[in-house]
Amino acid sequence: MTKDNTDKLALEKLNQLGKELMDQLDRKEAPSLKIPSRSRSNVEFDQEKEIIDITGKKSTRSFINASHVRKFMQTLLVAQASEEYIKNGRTVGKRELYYNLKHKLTGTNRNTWDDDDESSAVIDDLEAILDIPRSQLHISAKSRGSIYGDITLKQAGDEFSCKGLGKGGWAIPGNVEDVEIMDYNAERILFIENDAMQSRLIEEKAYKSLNALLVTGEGVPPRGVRRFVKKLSEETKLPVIVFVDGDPYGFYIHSVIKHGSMAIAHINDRYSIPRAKYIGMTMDDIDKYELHNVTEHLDKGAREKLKHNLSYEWFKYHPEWVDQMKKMQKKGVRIEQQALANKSLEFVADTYLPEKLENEEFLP
Amino acid sequence: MTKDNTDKLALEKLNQLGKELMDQLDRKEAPSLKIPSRSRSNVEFDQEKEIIDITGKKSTRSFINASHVRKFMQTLLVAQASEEYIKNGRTVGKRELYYNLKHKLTGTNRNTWDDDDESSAVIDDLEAILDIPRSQLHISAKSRGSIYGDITLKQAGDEFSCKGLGKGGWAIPGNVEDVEIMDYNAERILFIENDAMQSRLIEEKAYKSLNALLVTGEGVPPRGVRRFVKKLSEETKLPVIVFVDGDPYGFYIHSVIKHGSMAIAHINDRYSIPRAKYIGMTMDDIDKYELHNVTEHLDKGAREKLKHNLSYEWFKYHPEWVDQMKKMQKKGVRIEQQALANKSLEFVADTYLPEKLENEEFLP
Amino acid sequence: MTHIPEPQQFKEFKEHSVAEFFKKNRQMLGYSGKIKSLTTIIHEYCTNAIDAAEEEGTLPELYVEIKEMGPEHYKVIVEDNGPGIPENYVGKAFGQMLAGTKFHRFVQQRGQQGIGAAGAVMFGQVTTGKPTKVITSHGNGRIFEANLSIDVKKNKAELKNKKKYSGEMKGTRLETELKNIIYQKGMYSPDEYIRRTALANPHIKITYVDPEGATTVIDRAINEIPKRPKEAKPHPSGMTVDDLLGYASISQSQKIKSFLQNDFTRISRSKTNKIQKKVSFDLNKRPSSMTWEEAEELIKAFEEANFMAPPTDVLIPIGEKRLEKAVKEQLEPEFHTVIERNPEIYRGGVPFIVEVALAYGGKSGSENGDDNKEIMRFANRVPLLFNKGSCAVTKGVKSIEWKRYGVDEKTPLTILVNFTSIHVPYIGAGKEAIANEDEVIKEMRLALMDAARKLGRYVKGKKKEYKRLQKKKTFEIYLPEVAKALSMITGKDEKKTAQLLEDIVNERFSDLNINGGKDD
Amino acid sequence: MTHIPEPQQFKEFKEHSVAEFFKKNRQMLGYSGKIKSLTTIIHEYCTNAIDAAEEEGTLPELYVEIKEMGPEHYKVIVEDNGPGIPENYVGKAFGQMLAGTKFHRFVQQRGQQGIGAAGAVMFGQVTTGKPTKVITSHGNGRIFEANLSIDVKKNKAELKNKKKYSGEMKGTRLETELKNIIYQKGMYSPDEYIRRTALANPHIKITYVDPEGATTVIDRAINEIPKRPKEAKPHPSGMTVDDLLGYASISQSQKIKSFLQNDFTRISRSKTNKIQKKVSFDLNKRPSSMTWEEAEELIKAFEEANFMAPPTDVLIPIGEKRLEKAVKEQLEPEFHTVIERNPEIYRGGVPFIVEVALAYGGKSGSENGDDNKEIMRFANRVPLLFNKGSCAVTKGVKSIEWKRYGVDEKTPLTILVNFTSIHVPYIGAGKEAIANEDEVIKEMRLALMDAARKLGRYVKGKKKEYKRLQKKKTFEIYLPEVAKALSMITGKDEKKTAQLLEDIVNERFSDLNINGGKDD
Repeated sequence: MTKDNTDKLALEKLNQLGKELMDQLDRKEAPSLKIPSRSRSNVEFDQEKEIIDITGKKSTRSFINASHVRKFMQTLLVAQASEEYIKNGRTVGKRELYYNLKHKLTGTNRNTWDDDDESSAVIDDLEAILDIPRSQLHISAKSRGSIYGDITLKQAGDEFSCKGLGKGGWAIPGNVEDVEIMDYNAERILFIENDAMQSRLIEEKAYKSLNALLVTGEGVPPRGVRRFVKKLSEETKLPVIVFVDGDPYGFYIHSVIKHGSMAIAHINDRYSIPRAKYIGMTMDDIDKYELHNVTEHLDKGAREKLKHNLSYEWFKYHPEWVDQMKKMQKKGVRIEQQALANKSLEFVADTYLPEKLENEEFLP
Repeated sequence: MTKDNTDKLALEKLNQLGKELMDQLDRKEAPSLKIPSRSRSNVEFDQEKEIIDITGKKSTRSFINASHVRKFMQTLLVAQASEEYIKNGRTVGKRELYYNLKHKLTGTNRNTWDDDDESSAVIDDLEAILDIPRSQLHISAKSRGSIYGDITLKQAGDEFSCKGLGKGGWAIPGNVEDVEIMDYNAERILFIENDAMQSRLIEEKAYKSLNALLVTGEGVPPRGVRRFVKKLSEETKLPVIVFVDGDPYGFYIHSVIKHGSMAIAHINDRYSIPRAKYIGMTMDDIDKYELHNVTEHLDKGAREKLKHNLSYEWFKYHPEWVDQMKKMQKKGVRIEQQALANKSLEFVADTYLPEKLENEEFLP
Repeated sequence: MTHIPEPQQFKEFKEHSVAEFFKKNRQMLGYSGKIKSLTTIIHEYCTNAIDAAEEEGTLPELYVEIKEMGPEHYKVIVEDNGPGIPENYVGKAFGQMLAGTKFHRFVQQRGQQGIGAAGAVMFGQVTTGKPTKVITSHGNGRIFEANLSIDVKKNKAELKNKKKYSGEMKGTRLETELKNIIYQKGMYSPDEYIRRTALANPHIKITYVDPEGATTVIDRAINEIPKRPKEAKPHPSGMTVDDLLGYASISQSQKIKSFLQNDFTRISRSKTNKIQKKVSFDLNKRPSSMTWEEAEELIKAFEEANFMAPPTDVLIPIGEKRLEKAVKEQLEPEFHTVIERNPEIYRGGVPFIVEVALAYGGKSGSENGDDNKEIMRFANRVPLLFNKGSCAVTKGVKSIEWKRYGVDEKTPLTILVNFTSIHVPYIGAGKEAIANEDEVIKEMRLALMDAARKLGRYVKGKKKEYKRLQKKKTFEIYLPEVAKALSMITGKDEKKTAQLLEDIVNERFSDLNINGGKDD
Repeated sequence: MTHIPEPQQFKEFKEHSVAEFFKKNRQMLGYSGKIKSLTTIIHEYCTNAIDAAEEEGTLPELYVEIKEMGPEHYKVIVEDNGPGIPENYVGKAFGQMLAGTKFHRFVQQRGQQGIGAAGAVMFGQVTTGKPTKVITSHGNGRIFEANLSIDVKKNKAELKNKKKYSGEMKGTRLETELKNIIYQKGMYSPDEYIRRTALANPHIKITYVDPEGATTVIDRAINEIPKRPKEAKPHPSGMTVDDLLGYASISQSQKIKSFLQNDFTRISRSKTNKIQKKVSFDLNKRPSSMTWEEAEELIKAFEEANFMAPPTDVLIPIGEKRLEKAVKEQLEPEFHTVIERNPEIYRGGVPFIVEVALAYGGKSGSENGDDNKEIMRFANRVPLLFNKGSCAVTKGVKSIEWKRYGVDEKTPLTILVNFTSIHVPYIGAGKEAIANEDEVIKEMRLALMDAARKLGRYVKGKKKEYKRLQKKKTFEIYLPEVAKALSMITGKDEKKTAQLLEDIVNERFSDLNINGGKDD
């Protein structure tokens, strides 16, 4: 979808929302919003779509309920502001929105909100109500992460390549809705957990040898990066290969990329990439590549995370993941991407990734 | 200095170190290293150089001291590895180095190190011993932060511009020693605390209206960004203007950019920019721009940080800083960059920064 | 018969008196620590004084004075308005341990051991060498006065300087000098003891002169004397074989049947018949002929029978109304509640009643320490100040999850517990704490929980009315913002939108009573 | 004389016996709780039995048996090898409270109150209705046997079924049946009581048969009987006026001067002369004519004089060597230390000695609870199992900063404290805990700190030797890596570099004694 189209859709949805409320008022009814419930108990794994989704259960937020009215007002404030941002062609950060809309309520010492926990929750609600990602409401995510590879993009009138940028890449901004893909020359998107591993692969010119777009989200990828890769993968149809640490966090990151997260279950379909594949690190790599000496102890926090993983439906859905978790649990160790440096610095680019890519040695 | 020159210098220093140790051995002396002490008690503010420096006191690390021998070995391991990295033209991350050099000691179950706290400390020591930044030893910092603006750089054979990149910038890599500045068209470097503020200024095309290179380190800037700006400022002689939150952390970030940090006091002269100026946010901005409604409460952590700031020599050195801290303490509030959005989204780019830049309304 | 040589050591075989025992071990009577010793003596004398007046049916009036005589040297004076003591009983009443009217009787009293007063006299004697002055009169114009000391070895009183003279007086006055003690204000002081005595005994008038010469007069809150508890008969529940045989041996009854019906409470004729069916011997035999084994059978039969709870007239608690009045006047609380439980039985067939009062706000609570809760313990209306940690009351209070009832460390709360019984199971001869009998703790818990529930309802409900008034204001605060945003999104008129919203709010609160309406 | 009407209530005036008092308040004697009551009775009988044998000068030999008779029903048998009890004293010795040889004497003994044994007999009697069987003989071939019960109201013994017969026996055997008690293993059990008795009394042989029929024989670790403590004279320090007048009233001396020199310890002629100078009256007057005020002057003079510490022969502690032997044999510790302090005085001029043993490792320590420290408390060698929290020993132990001495919660440590005195200041008649007298706690602290310092040196020094041996290995481990890296940087030969480094290490450890060299 082009920028103009997404903006149009968003404006339509906002106007529809306003109309419904006004209709209620005209009928002398207290205006109320139907909000798809984002509570954990309403999150489930949709096996058909292969994403973490909400059940569709809705709660009502009414103007005339004393415990709702403040949030009701906040929801309308954000809706109205969003309409304005779209019309003015501006994108705001969460914190910026918080300040932009913060003011005293007439005749009181109360503010529209007191901290950005309040505004953040309302932004999520609005996403769920309208069923569009916040970026389409011109509210951007944290900008973090970068891409390096043979692809030409266009944004804000600029056309630019993401290769030939030395050892750095293009810093992925918080809003990528209006990024257009002009051209690319790659066979896959490699989604890399650690920025240092991306640096290694940039240094090894792996974008060329692996024919890959090298993306990192620097840890658990923020929404901006996820939305960017989602767009890339949808528009290029390239396979997405996830390369993370062989530990409960790495698998969790993969699960977020592939199936989405519980926190944004109401809008996961705009972020998750069900066909993403897991290339490594795996527990079997430890034996295969003789990495026993550079495993790390699975500490208490990691063991807890592992247990949580195993309790999720979408983990149980993949016997291969469960198998990895169990092996990890049994061995009591984890293995980081960079542990491959123990073989040699270039090992990851020369041997590990090419072998796995060629043999399609992936986990789902 | 060009890449080849820095590499040559580093290799010379490493060889000199090896020779001294071997000479001791030949004299039947236990080999030992003289390490400039990095302990807090040996950190002071050098008013002449205007940087946080170490006193020059040295401690001895001897092979034959049971509590030194492990670190002695680790220091030599890193020195030897660094020599190899330089020769092979590769740069490693800290964690990569950790894994690259981790192995069992012959005949034991002990490793060269057990966690990267050990390797990190030794890297710092080696910097201090050789008096060159780790990046010149081909050990890179965390890559974080980006630059946007009218400047053309060259790295790893690529020449590229940092403008025309849509809403993102160039992702600054962990090692910038070999970055060359080919051309630029700007009057100043604007060092911005928050990436969301950088995004705002990119969106407002402020690089053009303010004639500035827009750099963010996303919070407390990591070494990579600091080294990059240091290089930029040295080679272009452009003024460096720091734009941070008006809170104890913002001032602290400015102090780090300007005078360096205590943690790397042994090598601050390669990172700090004593002539950097502080543009905002200030306590006086609150009154001047009527931002009372969007100040935030100074919480316990911030008050502690403020007290710490006031205790530092390099804060006391600037009456203007002390004045700001005292006002903050008295008012009990802080003011974020993004609070300017309360006026209007474009206020920061249209009014706030241009006014201050024109009137040179800076703090030191 | 051969002569058996007596081992050497038996040459020194002696008998000695209970007074001698407690003189050597006076810490067992509460005389340990300089501050505690002073409060202990005040406690012993006041207990006796109140009992005396009440037994006669007189509204008690107490005069208590502590005079400083020198460093660590005081004189304690306690005077009551009771019946006075006959000259020939003065010695036994105050100068002989384990003698008196109290120990044998199965009736609720404050004192119960027959040790306390003599212990106090002895403490004065061994620290100052001086006797205790006793002045007593039946109110008939004749006054008897004497100096009383104790022959410790014999556990006998000695009266010297006896005088008889005419004068207006009714009651008994004791004056004892003491050394090695300290007067200090605070939670263990005589002052606090007096304060608490007044609280649990609103029918008593107390005049108290402290060592600094300050006089406090605490007037009666209630002008009627509490009913006298009836002399109880033991209750069959919890009886032991030894108790049963003991009662049987002194029974006037001819048959066990009548012994059971006459000498116990709550054993009816039909219960006796049921019991007969369960035992192997004839209940028509003489009580004194009952064997241990037969008594065991009876006890077993008792355990299987369901006896009614003991009658209430043998136990006279403070009473809900009196306690309420006292709490109100002394603590001026914002809220208070009083719970009086029904009588229960603990081991040995002893009946007891637990009363609890909670006072919230006003002068309630304590500011000592982290917790603002103040626990006031009473046994038969006598305040217990010491050995808090070992006391059943403390255990009961601690077993309650106060948080559930809206009470936290900061709640200004006074918790008053009065344990009323014919025999208080003190932990030691110093009568400082009630032993942790299961049945007792259970009753305390039930009473405390009941009271706490009421308090909880108050604490929680307090803000409801206020809240509803606030609620309407809340809507009015958010209304303009909602109207503005909604009109901007829809392009409708802001004023009209606001009016529609106002109508809805007014409709919603049309029933609001400004002076506190019902809650939704 | 006018007739004074006697108030009604005095009609019921009675005197009652100390036995009656403690029957009603048996919790004060330690009879509360089913588990505790059984241990209490074992404690009372064993205490008496050991005292009896030791006073005669016999190496004590004890037989203790607990037989299960039914649910909550046991028989306790304790037999000693003492001198036996003359027939005419049997009743008083076991069936009358506050009668006996112990209370009056100023001499160190295990028992001291004259209540314990009679209390045990009474507990048996009131729970089972059965008398206690006493069998005793002086070892002259004649045995006396009788069933003993107590007339509680009179506090007098009754002997029935008296028998005399011939036989081989020396000593006394008591057999008492008890109900409402439970035998349970653990830290409050008779088993633990016996174990600790043996530990503090290595000269005693004990045969113990538990209710499950298991027989434990603990043989003597030491074959000599401890010296008998001499009958003490009171020490002037800490004396009170009342004590002084009491001694004066029974003194044989003609003059106060000689009274002071003869009836007290550590008052010499020259001290007497100094005292004369400080008092206003003539010390040549008769002791019995001394007034309270004069006695006060004397006490004041005492306080200013510096008397020598009390003589050691009146207190017989376990003794360093004996205690050491017992600790070694019973706990098999890796390290132990024993501290015996010099005699000190607490209030009333009573001398006492504190002994402490610490045992580390082996069978030391306890695995109950979070802390592996085991505290064993003794008073005159008698184990104290109950009321730990109130005891001066516990307070002493807790006042030590154990961490400073390398002791943490995991250290397997047994702390044994024996308090030896002529009069143990028990907190209650149940003799469960030592009162928190300042002087006592101070001595305990000093002894414990001294012992802890020694333990600390051991715990810390233990690893030093081992460490030095490890150190050389450490260098050898890192050497190859250093050699390799250095040779690579410098381009020198790796083997040669390694050899140079080895030379340096060998030089450094040339003095190392492989079996544990000195530390650097």
